[in-house]
Amino acid sequence: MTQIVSTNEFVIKFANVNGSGSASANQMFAKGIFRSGVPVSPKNIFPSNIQGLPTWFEVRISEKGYLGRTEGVDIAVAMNPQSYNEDLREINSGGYLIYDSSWKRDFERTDINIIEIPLTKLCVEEFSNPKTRLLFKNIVYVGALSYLLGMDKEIYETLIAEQFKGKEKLIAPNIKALNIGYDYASENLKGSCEIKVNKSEKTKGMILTSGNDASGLGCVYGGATVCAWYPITPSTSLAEAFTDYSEKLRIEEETNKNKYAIIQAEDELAAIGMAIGANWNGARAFTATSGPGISLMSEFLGLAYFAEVPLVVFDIQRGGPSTGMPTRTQQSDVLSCAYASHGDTKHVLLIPSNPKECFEFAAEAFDLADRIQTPIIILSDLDLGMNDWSCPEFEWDDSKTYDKGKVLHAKDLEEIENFGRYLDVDGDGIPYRTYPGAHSEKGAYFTRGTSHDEYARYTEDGVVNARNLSRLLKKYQTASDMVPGPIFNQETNSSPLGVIYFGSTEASMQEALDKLHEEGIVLDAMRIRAFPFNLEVWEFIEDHDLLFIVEQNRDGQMRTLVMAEGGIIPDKLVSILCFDGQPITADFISNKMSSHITGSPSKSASGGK
Amino acid sequence: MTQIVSTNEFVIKFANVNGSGSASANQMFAKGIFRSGVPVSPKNIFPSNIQGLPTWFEVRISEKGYLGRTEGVDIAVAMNPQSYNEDLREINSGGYLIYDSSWKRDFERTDINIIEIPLTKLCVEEFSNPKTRLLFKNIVYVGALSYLLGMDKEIYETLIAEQFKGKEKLIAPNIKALNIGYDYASENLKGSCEIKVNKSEKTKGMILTSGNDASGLGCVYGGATVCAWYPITPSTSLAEAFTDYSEKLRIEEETNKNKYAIIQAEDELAAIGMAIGANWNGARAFTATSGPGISLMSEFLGLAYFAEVPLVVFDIQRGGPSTGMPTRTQQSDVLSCAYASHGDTKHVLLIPSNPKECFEFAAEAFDLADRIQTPIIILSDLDLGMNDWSCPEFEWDDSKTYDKGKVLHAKDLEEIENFGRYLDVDGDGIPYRTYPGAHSEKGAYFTRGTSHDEYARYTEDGVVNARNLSRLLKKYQTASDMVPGPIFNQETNSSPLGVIYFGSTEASMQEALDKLHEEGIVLDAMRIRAFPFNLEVWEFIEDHDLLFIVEQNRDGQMRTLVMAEGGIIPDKLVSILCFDGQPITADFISNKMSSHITGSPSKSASGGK
Amino acid sequence: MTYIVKPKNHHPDLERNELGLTRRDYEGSISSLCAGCGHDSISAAILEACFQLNISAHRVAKLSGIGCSSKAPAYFLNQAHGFNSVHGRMPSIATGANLANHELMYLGISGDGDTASIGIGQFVHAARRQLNVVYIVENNGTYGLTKGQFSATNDLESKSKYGEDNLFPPIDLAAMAIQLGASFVARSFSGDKNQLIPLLKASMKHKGFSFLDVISPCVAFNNHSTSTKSYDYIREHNESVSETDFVPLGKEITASYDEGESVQVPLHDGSLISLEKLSKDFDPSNKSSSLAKINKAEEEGKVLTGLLYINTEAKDLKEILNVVDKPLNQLNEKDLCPGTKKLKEINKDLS
Amino acid sequence: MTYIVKPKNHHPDLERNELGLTRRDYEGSISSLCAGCGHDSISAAILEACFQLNISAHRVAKLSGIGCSSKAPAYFLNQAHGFNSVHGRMPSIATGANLANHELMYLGISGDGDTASIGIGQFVHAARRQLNVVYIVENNGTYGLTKGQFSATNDLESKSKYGEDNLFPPIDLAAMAIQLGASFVARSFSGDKNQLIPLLKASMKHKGFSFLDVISPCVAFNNHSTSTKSYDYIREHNESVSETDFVPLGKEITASYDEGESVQVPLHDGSLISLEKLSKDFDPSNKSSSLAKINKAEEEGKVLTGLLYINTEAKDLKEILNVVDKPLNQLNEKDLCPGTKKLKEINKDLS
Ligand SMILES: Cc1ncc(C[n+]2csc(CCOP(=O)(O)OP(=O)(O)O)c2C)c(N)n1
Ligand SMILES: Cc1ncc(C[n+]2csc(CCOP(=O)(O)OP(=O)(O)O)c2C)c(N)n1
Ligand code: SF4
Ligand code: SF4
Ligand SMILES: [Mg+2]
Ligand SMILES: [Mg+2]
Repeated sequence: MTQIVSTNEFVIKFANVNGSGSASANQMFAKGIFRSGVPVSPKNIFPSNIQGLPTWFEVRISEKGYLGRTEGVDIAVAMNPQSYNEDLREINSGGYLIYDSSWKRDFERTDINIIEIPLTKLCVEEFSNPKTRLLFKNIVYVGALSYLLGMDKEIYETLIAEQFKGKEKLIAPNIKALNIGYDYASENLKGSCEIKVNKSEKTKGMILTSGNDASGLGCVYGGATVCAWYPITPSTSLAEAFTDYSEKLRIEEETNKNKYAIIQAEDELAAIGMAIGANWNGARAFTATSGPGISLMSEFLGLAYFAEVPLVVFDIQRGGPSTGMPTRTQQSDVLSCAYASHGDTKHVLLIPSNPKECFEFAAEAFDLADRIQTPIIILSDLDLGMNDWSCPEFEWDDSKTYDKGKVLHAKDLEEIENFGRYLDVDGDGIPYRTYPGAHSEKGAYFTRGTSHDEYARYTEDGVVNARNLSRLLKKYQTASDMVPGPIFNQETNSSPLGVIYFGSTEASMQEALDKLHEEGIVLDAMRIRAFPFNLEVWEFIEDHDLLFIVEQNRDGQMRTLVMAEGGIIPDKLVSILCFDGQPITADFISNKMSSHITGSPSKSASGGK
Repeated sequence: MTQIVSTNEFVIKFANVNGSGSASANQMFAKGIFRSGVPVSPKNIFPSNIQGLPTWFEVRISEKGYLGRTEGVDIAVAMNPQSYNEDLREINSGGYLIYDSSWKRDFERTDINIIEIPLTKLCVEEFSNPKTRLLFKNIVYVGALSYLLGMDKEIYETLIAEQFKGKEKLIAPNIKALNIGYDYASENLKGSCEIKVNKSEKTKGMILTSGNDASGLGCVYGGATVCAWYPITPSTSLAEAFTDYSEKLRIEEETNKNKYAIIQAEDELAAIGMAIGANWNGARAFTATSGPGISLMSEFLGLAYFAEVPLVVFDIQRGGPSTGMPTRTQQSDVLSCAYASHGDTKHVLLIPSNPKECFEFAAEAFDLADRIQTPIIILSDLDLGMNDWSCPEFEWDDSKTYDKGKVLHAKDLEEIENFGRYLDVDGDGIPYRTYPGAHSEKGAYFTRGTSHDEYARYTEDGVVNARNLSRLLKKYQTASDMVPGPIFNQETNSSPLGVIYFGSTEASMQEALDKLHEEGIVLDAMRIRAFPFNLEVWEFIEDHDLLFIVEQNRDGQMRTLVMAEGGIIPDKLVSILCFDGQPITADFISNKMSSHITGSPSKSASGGK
Repeated sequence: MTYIVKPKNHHPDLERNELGLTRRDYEGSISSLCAGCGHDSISAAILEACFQLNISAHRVAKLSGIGCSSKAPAYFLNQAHGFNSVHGRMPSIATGANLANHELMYLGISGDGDTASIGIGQFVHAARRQLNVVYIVENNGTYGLTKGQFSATNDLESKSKYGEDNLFPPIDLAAMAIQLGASFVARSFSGDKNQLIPLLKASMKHKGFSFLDVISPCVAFNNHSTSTKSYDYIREHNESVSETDFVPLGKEITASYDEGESVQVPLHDGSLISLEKLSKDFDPSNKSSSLAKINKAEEEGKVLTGLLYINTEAKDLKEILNVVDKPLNQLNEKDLCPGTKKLKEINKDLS
Repeated sequence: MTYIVKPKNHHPDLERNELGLTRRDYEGSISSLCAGCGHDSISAAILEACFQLNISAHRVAKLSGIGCSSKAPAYFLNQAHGFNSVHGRMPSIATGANLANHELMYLGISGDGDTASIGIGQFVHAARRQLNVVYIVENNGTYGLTKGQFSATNDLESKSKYGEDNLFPPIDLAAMAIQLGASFVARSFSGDKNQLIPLLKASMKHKGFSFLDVISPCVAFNNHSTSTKSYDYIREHNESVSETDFVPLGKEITASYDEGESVQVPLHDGSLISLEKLSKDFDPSNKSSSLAKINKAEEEGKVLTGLLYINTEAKDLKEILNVVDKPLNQLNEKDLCPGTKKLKEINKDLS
């Protein structure tokens, strides 16, 4: 029997039953690898269900830093008889299957290595309470894995101690469970696994966290004080992270009161309305949602655009359309966010690619919203938002002050003859605003979604309104200089071919480029980080003869944006589209590009695999 | 003093106070011209207010059939001192100003002819009730005009008799008012107006009606039985027309019961939900709304798209974004309708250009919705929807039967082994459906917005879902062959230059083309009537070197659609954009095109005038 | 619309309140509502209440949805910021605004269409959350701005201007507010300044969700079948032309009657509305008895007015959420940003 | 989830009703809800009621929004069409469906999140319009499917699985429905089949808006602070790991008690809920007294169950709208299209 032999480069996939407490254990497993110094990317593939359906947890371990999803599994920890067949199929030849051999069984494949651990039996012997037993089974296999992979068991003991800090009586039984697994493996499974984790230094300066946690923290750092939200997967954990971090970091010491207000609204329409009301009143406020929420929020997005109220909205994209695949990932709200709402509207999008950027863009978004006086939509997705990513540590500059944009306070108003809320005083399309209550005689105005003149007065004069609409376009132009520019994978361009990508696709892109490089294909790559596109984006496109646009949606939505906004020749832009709800893989990208370049006639390499 | 001399070609504009009953009188005036055999296009320019604000009623009279709006007024009937200055400015040199000289005043312009009629005084003398007096003042000036324009007064007497049929006691005082005006003018104003209406035959075979009335009637003919709506200008009158026509045409004789159900819903979300529920259950149902409603309906539009429920939605566009200019016209919901809802969605749009098409497309939409099993959005606008247009008579073929699409009834089900709601049996992407209650053992399925397989079963298998999404694209492709094709202004193309237009812009297009022709510029013109675009559209674009796209919005939304869907080289497509809320004029179009062709460097001739 | 001449509220212009301000200082832009619209009377009453309470106009925020009623905030307190938002969503705007700065007074103005139909969800939840707002529904039983469709508060038996029957029973917003736990619930009539102004003042002083259902006749579209002769002609005239675009100039309808009394007030079209004022000895602190009284009056075809329910103990939203006293919109990076040191700790926790 | 083995409802499989059908013929797909979820008990009760009433499953349409509760319709009556629509919007789907074909029976299944928050507006208006639907809220006080946030029906003092306090008072949907004029309003408990099945049968027979508020414990997230020891360990364990992803396997909670009686039912986590069944002599035809009784029980911390209100006289929506008796979806061009002749007349009118 061949055995896959590998150190610090492999994929392990846990197959569990939803609601059995496995995600925590699996996450701890991944964290242990990270603590060993090896970058990991754990991905929780869960059903839209609470208990009983199959759920998977896929962990890619890569010292090289290739952290995108990849097809094929090296080690399968198959804890769910429901999905045995499926799980078995995915294992690479020479790979390993670990299962609960309390109930022994035969597996059809002969090209893989079966590792048997009688998990239930081990637990029955050691834990009397049948309810807790289920929970510990998960820790037992973590213990066994730590032996099989040649890891330092202490790392997990430390992790358990950290996790149950404050609830110390839970530590001992968990460590016991860990040891049961470890000991069983060391006694029975010596030499049965040739995949190893060796200590490394690659995670130095790195953290393991999710995009949503990072965004929630970014909102705290960015000075958000009001969060109004409505639960929806996969955005819920963002509001929860903001709540948790606020509870830790934002309590007024003297009074024990909150320097923030969080409301679980009655729906998405109310959530965004609250965020708009608060921003209008000078606080920094946001909401977080996913696709269905964006649809419901579109009327209010148009109001905020037209009345020029700052606003931050997180759209953690999931599989659409409609309720779609609520627990799967996609990048399919690009168009509906960019042009949200009826009438001529354009919104500012920020598109982070990793938790560090989630943190930074979240904080930055509030400055941008205040400066541009418009909604800023942060487009993340389920993969980035809910999964833990290995990424560089968060950074902050303590000298940074919040830029609240063009706000006139009482003093400023004293000096102004003629305040006009929508006057383009500076020629950049961005007017000045005042907060309610600022001054007893000056600066009050009427905010409205109806057509208005420079002084915020209602008008039905179409020419005046058209002037205002044109100023909004100018403002949008100004915005393109303020938003984060693109990131290039190369220092200087060296190919007539380019590839454009964005968001969570980053995880697979470098690997794809390297693969192509091995085939002798060199491409320049640009990661778009914001809409409206700035000059660098257009220059990159200008500089290349043919560009791929890699997107995790069906309709090539970013390509549409690029074409529509830039007047780009469509033939120049070739779509690479993945929309099966799984994070896109390097193989998928490189195969599609390579076959296009080396002669496939299809212009659009779409498909859900 | 020069006097404009013209017969059957002029513009008359009434300036009134809102809520004074003038619109009815002005409409009657226009109808009188129509009855004289001369095509008219009356446009009601009303404020978003019920009483007291200025309101205008502009009537273009054109035997040539140029019925688009045009700048400049030949006769101003200035009944509102609030707007005297504005009204005065617009009069063409040599034109006429008619005003209520009960209160005499001087007007600054010396190049126009002032016609004085002491309307209030005349009314005070004849009508004792001060409340009704206000109403009759309007009829009095209609009477005076009929003399001044040399019209047959009897036409108006007939119109009054028709209008007050069933309320005969109202006829006499109205006719009295008419005569007061007529007689005063004949006695005092002989020869003071050189603009005349001569009887003609040009309105033979024509009707004078609004797009919304026609659409409402189209829904009756198309077999709609359920209408759920929420009031919003300018769509309200569509639901009202459906109500009125249904009350007249759809009562079951024996029982006096309604063969229809109309619900004023609590909001737009409920309205579209009801329409979806009814269509799902096999009735033909629709809703009518405007921009803000479309925004609110986007979540449900995505559901109907993805669950493949037939649905007809009218979007009578008004000035956006947000609440915008609720009583002004625009074509600015093109993108938000075409791509409504999060995720990858594409909707079918029908775009009528005149009331006859409104009637036909409304009826046709229900067949299309049932055949394609998807939402059909009919994009009209305020100008087309609420104003009366001179257009060809409605036609209907009594042999026409409703095409309910691929529906399996009890009998069909008996013969089917394996019903799969989303199976692509015919290879056109369109599956078969069943109505609830059809069969006791077969055909039941679960409709849902979550990902599903061919048998409507919930699935979280991304590949299965991607297959379904791809089938939806195929279905969309099929749809492009079913929707109405474009209309060409020429029999064969004869120019390298083309112009693309749609919707209510038709009214001004032929006039613009003729003007350009006079300048020696020949263009081929194509009117788009539906999205997805069919082959003829692409061929026309292919066949021309440069194409203008004329749109009544700021962002060139149709141009974006054409580019995104067809891969058209952007440089080929030049936007002509009018977004000041007034219907686009022939002058605007021809000037922009001509200056682009003869050398202006600007690629996009945008502007709100 | 009261064009050019703004009706003076029959008070000597020069009287000054404790802030040294005259009533003029509380005025807004010229109203564009129909002459005689009840909404204008309510605006006048709000102006008067603010004047009497010595409120600084700029410390008020006026919030509304869409409708004739929702335009009204433009016609009083020019020195106050206003936000005419989208249809039915004023409560959420008010919630966010209040959380950002609880020190202003929030006046939410809505219509019966705006609140009872499209906005009923936000109304329910703002009441439940005890949002500190004075929430006024200018209730005319119709959709004024969109020309006279029935609203969900319209009486079952009434007819529209177009002669159609209203088929559905009215929603009693006051009863709903009480059932939902709003801590101040009152009903009044736009033309009864003697009752309305004191109720407005009380609501402005009350902390928590203060709801006022103010019956406010619509000149243009509230046209019951029982109309008196005088209007018949115009109505008939209007019904038989294609555009029902005539709005007779109306006068403000007033009513003045004592506590415990009933009165029948003729509306613009001559129809009657029966108002019954709660008697002095009514105890408005018991939910069930308030509800019973409201429902009983309704069964009798009467509209009960007065302070229907009050609970002075309730915490408001800001207190419930335990928010700091300094308005959130005044906190800066020093107050809010945890800084590098904390971030390093967080990095450590995550590694 | 009850994987593989579907619990048999403790009845002999072979009993047949008047249609000759067994209970099996009324089953649905295998439930994917948590083992012991109250919603599954309600599904079983619905199945039983349909069986007993000899209802043809295919003449039922099952409509729902989004949530665990809204998934439930997939787990009974496989022969009935179902429509799992979008969150909070089932009532509008039901309205349209009903208008298209009033001959089917409409079962609307919703959750407390689905109805009391995002869907409250549609609930209010469906009730007001007397839509002929059996509207069941499977009320667990939480957002099950999104993992345990509070719903608007949750008790004021309760805590979430994550230890947070619920800060806002509950909305009593039954009281609201009564106030809004719903013609059948009842409350029950998922585990009390003796009460629930008869109430379901009555509601299915009732014409008009029939509302059932069914308390339905959530195994996974309904975790009160008063929990008994036995669950402590798991809860603590769960709270201290990053993913609260453990759901203990629960058993169906049942309760059986007589009319006029009170009973305390322990929930999955050991906390108690106090149910009080209306006595036999309660007269459910008076709105005010029903409301008073509900509110009084609530003040006492009790949940009143039984038939709370009924009005057998009310017309339903189809009758109110005077719609023909033949279902609209069965009318064809002959019934509906006025034809060329009429069109010519119309053309004449317009020229
Ligand atoms: C989303 C949306 N739907 C519909 C409308 C159209 N609309 C404007 S005002 C109004 C009704 C207003 O009624 P009400 O709140 O009672 O105010 P009133 O005019 O009677 O004072 C409607 C439906 C809108 N502006 N926005
Ligand atoms: C528009 C929209 N917002 C949010 C969600 C996410 N969501 C799914 S179920 C649910 C709550 C369900 O709660 P409830 O109705 O009480 O059902 P339960 O699961 O408790 O039975 C939410 C918020 C969604 N699907 N759609
Ligand atoms: S239409 Fe009615 S509500 Fe609107 S301003 Fe006129 S009277 Fe007032
Ligand atoms: S989470 Fe709660 S409501 Fe959902 S299935 Fe589990 S027990 Fe039932
Ligand atoms: Mg109203
Ligand atoms: Mg629930």
